[in-house]
Amino acid sequence: MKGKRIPVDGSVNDTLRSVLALLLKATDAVMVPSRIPSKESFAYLLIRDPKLLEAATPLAPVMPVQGARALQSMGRGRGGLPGILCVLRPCEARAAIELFKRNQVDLEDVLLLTIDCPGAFPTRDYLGNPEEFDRRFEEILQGKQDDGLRPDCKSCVGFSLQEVASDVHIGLLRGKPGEVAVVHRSDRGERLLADAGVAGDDGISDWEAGVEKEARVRTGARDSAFQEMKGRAAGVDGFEKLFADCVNCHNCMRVCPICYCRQCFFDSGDSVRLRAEDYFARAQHRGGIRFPGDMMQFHVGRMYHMALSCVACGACEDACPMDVPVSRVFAFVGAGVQEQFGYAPGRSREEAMPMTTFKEDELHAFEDAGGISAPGTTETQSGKSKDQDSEGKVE
Amino acid sequence: MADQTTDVLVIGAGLAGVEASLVLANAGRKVYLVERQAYFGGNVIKSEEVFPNLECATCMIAPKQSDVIENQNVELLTLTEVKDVRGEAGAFGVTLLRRARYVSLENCIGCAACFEPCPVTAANEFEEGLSQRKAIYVACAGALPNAPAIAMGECLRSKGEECTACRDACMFDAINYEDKDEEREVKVGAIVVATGYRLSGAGLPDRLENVYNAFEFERLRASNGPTEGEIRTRDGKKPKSVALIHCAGRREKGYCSQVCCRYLAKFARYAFDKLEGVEVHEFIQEVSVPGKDSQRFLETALEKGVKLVRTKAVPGISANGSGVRIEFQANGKSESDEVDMAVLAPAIEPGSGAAALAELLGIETDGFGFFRTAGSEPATATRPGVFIAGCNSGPKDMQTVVIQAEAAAAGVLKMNHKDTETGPGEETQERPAGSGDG
Amino acid sequence: MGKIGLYLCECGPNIAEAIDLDRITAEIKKDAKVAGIERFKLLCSEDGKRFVTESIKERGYERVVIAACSPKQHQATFEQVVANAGLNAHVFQMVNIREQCAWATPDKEQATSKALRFIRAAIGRVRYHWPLEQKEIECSPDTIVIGGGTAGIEAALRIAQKGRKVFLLEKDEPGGTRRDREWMAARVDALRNNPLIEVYEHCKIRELLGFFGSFVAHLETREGNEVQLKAGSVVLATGAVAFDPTGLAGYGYRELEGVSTVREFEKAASDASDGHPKSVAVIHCVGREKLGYCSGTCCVEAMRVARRVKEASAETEVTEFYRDLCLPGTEHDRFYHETAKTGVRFVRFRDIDVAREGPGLVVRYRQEDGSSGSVVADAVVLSAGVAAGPANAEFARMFNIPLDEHGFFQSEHPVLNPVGTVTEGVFVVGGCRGPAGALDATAQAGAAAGKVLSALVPGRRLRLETRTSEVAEALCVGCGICVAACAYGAATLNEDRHIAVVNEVLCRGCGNCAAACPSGAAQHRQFTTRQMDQEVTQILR
Amino acid sequence: MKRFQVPGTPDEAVRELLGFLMEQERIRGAFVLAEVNPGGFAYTLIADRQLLGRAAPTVPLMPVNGGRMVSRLTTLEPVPEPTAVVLRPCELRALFELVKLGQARLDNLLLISCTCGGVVPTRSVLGGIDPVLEKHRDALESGVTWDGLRDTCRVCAEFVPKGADVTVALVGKDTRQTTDMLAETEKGERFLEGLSPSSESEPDTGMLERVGEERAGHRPAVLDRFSPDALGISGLISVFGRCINCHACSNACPVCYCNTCHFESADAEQKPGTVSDELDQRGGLRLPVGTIYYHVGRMLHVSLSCVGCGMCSDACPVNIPVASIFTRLAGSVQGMFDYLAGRDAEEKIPTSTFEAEELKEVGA
Repeated sequence: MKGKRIPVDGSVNDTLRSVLALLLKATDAVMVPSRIPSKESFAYLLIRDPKLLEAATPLAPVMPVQGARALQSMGRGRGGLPGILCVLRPCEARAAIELFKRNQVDLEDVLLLTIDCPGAFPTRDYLGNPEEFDRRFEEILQGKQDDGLRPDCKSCVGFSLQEVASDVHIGLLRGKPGEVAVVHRSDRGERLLADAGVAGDDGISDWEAGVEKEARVRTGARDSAFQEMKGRAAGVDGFEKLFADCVNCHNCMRVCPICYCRQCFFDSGDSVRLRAEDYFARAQHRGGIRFPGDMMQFHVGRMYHMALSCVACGACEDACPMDVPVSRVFAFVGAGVQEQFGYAPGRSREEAMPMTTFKEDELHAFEDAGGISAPGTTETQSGKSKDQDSEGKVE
Repeated sequence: MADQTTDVLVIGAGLAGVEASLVLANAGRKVYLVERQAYFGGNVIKSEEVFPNLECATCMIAPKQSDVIENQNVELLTLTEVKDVRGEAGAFGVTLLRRARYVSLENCIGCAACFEPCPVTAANEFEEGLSQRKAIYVACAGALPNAPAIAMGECLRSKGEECTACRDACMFDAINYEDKDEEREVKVGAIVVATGYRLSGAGLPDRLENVYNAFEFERLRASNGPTEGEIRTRDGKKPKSVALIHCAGRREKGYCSQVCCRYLAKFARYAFDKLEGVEVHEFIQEVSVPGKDSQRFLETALEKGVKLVRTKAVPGISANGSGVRIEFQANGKSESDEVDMAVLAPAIEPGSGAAALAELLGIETDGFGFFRTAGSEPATATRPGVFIAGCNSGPKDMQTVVIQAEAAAAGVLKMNHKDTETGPGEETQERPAGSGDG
Repeated sequence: MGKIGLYLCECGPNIAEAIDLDRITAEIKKDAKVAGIERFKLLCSEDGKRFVTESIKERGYERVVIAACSPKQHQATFEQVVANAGLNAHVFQMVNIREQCAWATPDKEQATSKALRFIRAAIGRVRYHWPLEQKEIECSPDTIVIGGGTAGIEAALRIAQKGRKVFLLEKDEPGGTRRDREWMAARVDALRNNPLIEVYEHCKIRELLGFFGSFVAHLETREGNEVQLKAGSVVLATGAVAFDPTGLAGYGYRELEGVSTVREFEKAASDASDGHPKSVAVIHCVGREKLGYCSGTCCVEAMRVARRVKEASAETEVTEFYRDLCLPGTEHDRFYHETAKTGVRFVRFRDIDVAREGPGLVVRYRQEDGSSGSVVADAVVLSAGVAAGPANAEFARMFNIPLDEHGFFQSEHPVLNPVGTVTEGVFVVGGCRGPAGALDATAQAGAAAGKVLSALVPGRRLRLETRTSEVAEALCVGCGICVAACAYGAATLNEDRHIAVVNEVLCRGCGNCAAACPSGAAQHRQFTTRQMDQEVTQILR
Repeated sequence: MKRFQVPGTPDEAVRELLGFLMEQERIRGAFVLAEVNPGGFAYTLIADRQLLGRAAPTVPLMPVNGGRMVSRLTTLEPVPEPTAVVLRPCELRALFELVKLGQARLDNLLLISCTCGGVVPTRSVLGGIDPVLEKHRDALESGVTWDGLRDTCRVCAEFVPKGADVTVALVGKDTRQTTDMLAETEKGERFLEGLSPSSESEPDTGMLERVGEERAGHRPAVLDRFSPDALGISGLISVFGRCINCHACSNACPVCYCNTCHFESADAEQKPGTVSDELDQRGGLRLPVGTIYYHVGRMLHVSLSCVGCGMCSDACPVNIPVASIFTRLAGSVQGMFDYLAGRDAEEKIPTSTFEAEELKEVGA
């Protein structure tokens, strides 16, 4: 792979800001995370006036809003936007592409720029002490490990350009003083870099090797995270224990980029506005019922609706008031289901969602083997022989 | 021209008759659907699975049968035959003979309480004699209309005994021994002849212990059949080897019956599905599998392990203890094979009584006894106002039967419009056989 | 939510003896959810039906539950009975306590409790049944036929009649490749001077909009101006193409001089008046492996070529090479024996190879028993099968019809509806739905005519399926998953309002969209979430 | 007004009351906060007497506004059989507001409330509930408002319920041995008949006044910094600077009862064209679009019915003090119409009535 190497002068964000300034000349506007006036958090800014770029922090220590949701809030449907470059983390770009496939975001006039993602801190922790986490984030950018990152970020395998159909990607080469590698990934991306004078074909195999090494480390982390989650979430009672603290506020659905329904079915009249007589009948039948009563149905139902497109961005866990490990469960199930259909959310704009296609043999492996193998375990489902061990079954 | 009518008589309520009646009824025409058996559905409902999707035959045709029963425009007349036809296109006078059923179709709900007490048993023709039935009987489970008939010839009452076993068992007083045959006059504008086919005896050896013709093998495999779908020889054993004999009777009849290659491939799959580790030997001279689905259907059967033997002529068959011996010429040498069971694919010929019906209707038949179509019109008989559909005009697969039935209905619907410029089946020039693709 | 009347049918002995109807009556009375419980010996009998209609009117029931036999048996009967009592036919729910309880569960106690749960489920469900309106639309009786080959012409001639026009669209000239044959010329004349048929030659169809009963075709005529045609049904007769043996190993087509297809050979033969070839080889089943099917017509065509050569010059040596002889028609065996009698030699082959040998060609073959041989020939004629027309894919997109693995149009059901397609009102006839001889094409044209003449009767309005799906505009966010789930093209995206819309004419009420919609915006009118939730809740209580 | 002294702590007393009512067949169901799994509390509808042992009505937690849940139970029809509901004063007020808005039915309900010592933010029990219970019980008895409570609870002026059939005295009473229960209505008296010896004596309300004054003291710090002049437009924008437009606050709010909130409907959706117009005018635009528009719009919709229960702050993932802002606003708006949300189920909501002189101050 070829790309332009740019040495880092000042902080990594300074260099990225200068690259964005060049790119802004070749496009109409840039959407990039920026520090809010009160300095205590971050929000996405859509910038046309270059002066506003000063507040831009392409690599922010925290992800309060999922980038795909910010993009969606600019309005669905076509026309009106001359051309926007979106600076997104890889998981945000994947979510944007999944929304594009669901007609919720128009990528016709939008270019996706992804950056090697160092991970993010839990929003609530950051808000508690912004200065301290800013400092720790700078150290992370220098290559230091930090255990305070969000669980999903620590086991994130798609932190670079693996399986994401972005138009431009910026790789980070750590070390003193460190470098930044700007790579085009689509013809529109190539044209943009050329117009902005940022194109180049320096060799960046060292960066690629670094990404591969880090990916192997992260895969190990993810496999053990999934293994642990498989144990905790096993069976109905395991699942119930995991969601014991849930107060059913549906925040996780509110912040999830893939939950695009205008009104979630589990908030709709059909699911909630039932006759008192039926509520009473259920209470008499089981001795007593919770209010709101659909905790299990909501989480499993939401999982059923969106797991195939789950990009494991961790937004749901970040918004949960009761610290329920929502995103670790959803990422675990999502990976398993995606592996079953050989589908990777955000990998390509043309790859149709499994729900909308029918391939005759797509579930044979599942039917024959009588169950799903633990996702993340390296050997794929089809590789399994007939006499698969019982561990392969999730009750 | 005063007493013109647009009503239609359809003779034969098999797949062709049912399809033609529904298309005509849907167009608003009154249809008299006449069937000489006590049940309707013709030969189709004999088979368990049907080419090409291997759907269950009864489940496939059941919706059409219930459409016929519920359709206000169709009057289904079972146990009825055409006695006489007079007049011409637009104004035919037809005499129908309805034979007594002895069971009221209104009261009977098909609860089958009357079967068990009946003392008389006889071979069940529908099951090709493979199982027994009572004097009061339905052809098979699920046969429609859902009411039995009494074969009065076999009933003790016709031999002077005062037996009322079935009537006593009936809770709905549906059984009436005084029911009589009765003639009935109807006026119709057009006639569709859909009398179907039967398997010819030409070129077949005389009855042998474990040699079955196609219908018998279908009934063995039928889940509502005598063995509830299990393939067993007559002495109840599971055959370890089955021979499928193609073109039995083709030389004698002088034509290829076109569908046997496909249904024998289906039989091979029946054998592999129902008999663990069975050996299937298929004796062929020519393989005729026209149409886009047929070859793949045959290849799937071959993949299951059929041993294909190309012989010079139809092999000779003889009993070999409880099994069957097969002698044949292949690659210039004469050889022989022993199997537990043999299945023959006899030639297809017009249904019984076709010649008499042709005379009655004044329509021509071709050299093989099939009704002849006029010129290259697909479904028009040689007499104006008379149309034909199904295998009574030549062997064809079920898809072509339905197509011809719908074309026959089109012929009727176009015919009766007085002021059409283009008249009914105006003679199209004779077109040489096989004149290229469509 | 209306007074509910429950009817229990004894069905003679069938239900009364197997199920304790007294216990059921007592338990349901305790629930106190129904206004009345009526019991009758045989509800489907004439006086049974009269009893139901009268008692509904008398007691003023607004919802009806009938516990009897299978809906497959008497749903239509009881819908009529409920309608006769002045209620909308859809405020009634049938419960199968005969086949599913009385006949399936031998133990009376268990059968009774199962029947009780079924009846409670139906009562719970029927509270949410709303009257559904039986809609009808005006429909145009006219027909658009696309394709002027045998199938298209025959379909047009059979459909056109007073009160019913036919528009025949052909990209070149009607008659196709057999325009010169006089039987085809006669049919083209009949087509041209039929006042009810408008023929559009050299035209291209741009788009087809609308649905069964009111299609609109946008086409561009030869002169380039845009024409819109309105019709109730469409017959696709775009034909097929001869298989092109170019590049097929072992036949040397277009590589070796003297190797030609049947059509090329016949054209050359009719032009060249001098001299006759000394030896001709005709090869059957060309391209059958690649196509994956036997086209059913090329054997007879090959024999016709051989006979013509023999008749032209008796001493010419004619050899026909075949894998299998496909002679489906009743008179084809006789045609084969006569051809053999004229001296044509028939050789079965497994492998074959055509090569240059001096001035002429040699055909080397190996037979099934392994023996091999060769024949010298001045001309080699390839009788190839038929392949799907390349234009099928474009039409499939435009008409929303699936193609099969060979590229032919797929009929809605191979046996029950062979010329119909999943898009109601669009029919496929002739070569475009599969290899078909002229007789088959004519029969299929007749079949399409039968379906059109019976479905679109001039002046008769089209009754629509009542149990269809609908999309709640307030909830829909236009993600389009239901459009992908719909097999009948009934669900489409309204671009400017960015929501999905269900076309009630095309909708067959299969409920796929309701199942696929995550937010519940799409609902099937007779299987709403609320109805099914009630049914499941009551059954599991 | 009858006063019953029921032995045991308030939790035990309420369980005793509910068991007594069920046993006497006066109620067939009880809607009460209960321990659904170890350390996990949720509102439940209990029909089986054995499960009443799990009831924990006085645990200082409000995972969801109980009034909103009773409304969800009775939206389509009243409860089929007599049911006791145990709600805090602000939840009872929320229920009364929802009755006026056609979202709840009171028939067949026995309304049991309490003098409320406030609740803690739901997440503060994540580290274990016992230390919280400990601190809360001491504060209750000494009538002190401890800082672990929700902000809105620390400044709550309506901690004495209005319109309840039975009130359990929690605030300012030594409740280790016996708990005071006041049957405030004739219905209350009828239901509690025979529970325990009753007397006509007035409960001592001295403690309640002291608690009232102490809470009023916290108002300037908690509420008044959000008054219009203290905050101003730029202040309003910056306090919502962190908002991620997830609408969790409207989802948790008991008086946000719309099926599809206007701010999530198609009408409120941005059209791409408007975004590029914004860029033309201002060169930049914060995303997601429309957070302030949503908050101000919601203020417009709910300020008259807001009961200050604090659920919205609890639900906010970025710790914005939404409840304090809305309570401060509700206080001044309801004051304008001298109306108190949910004080009385029959009192009309000002927006649904018109009195000629009602907006004199603003008009003048």
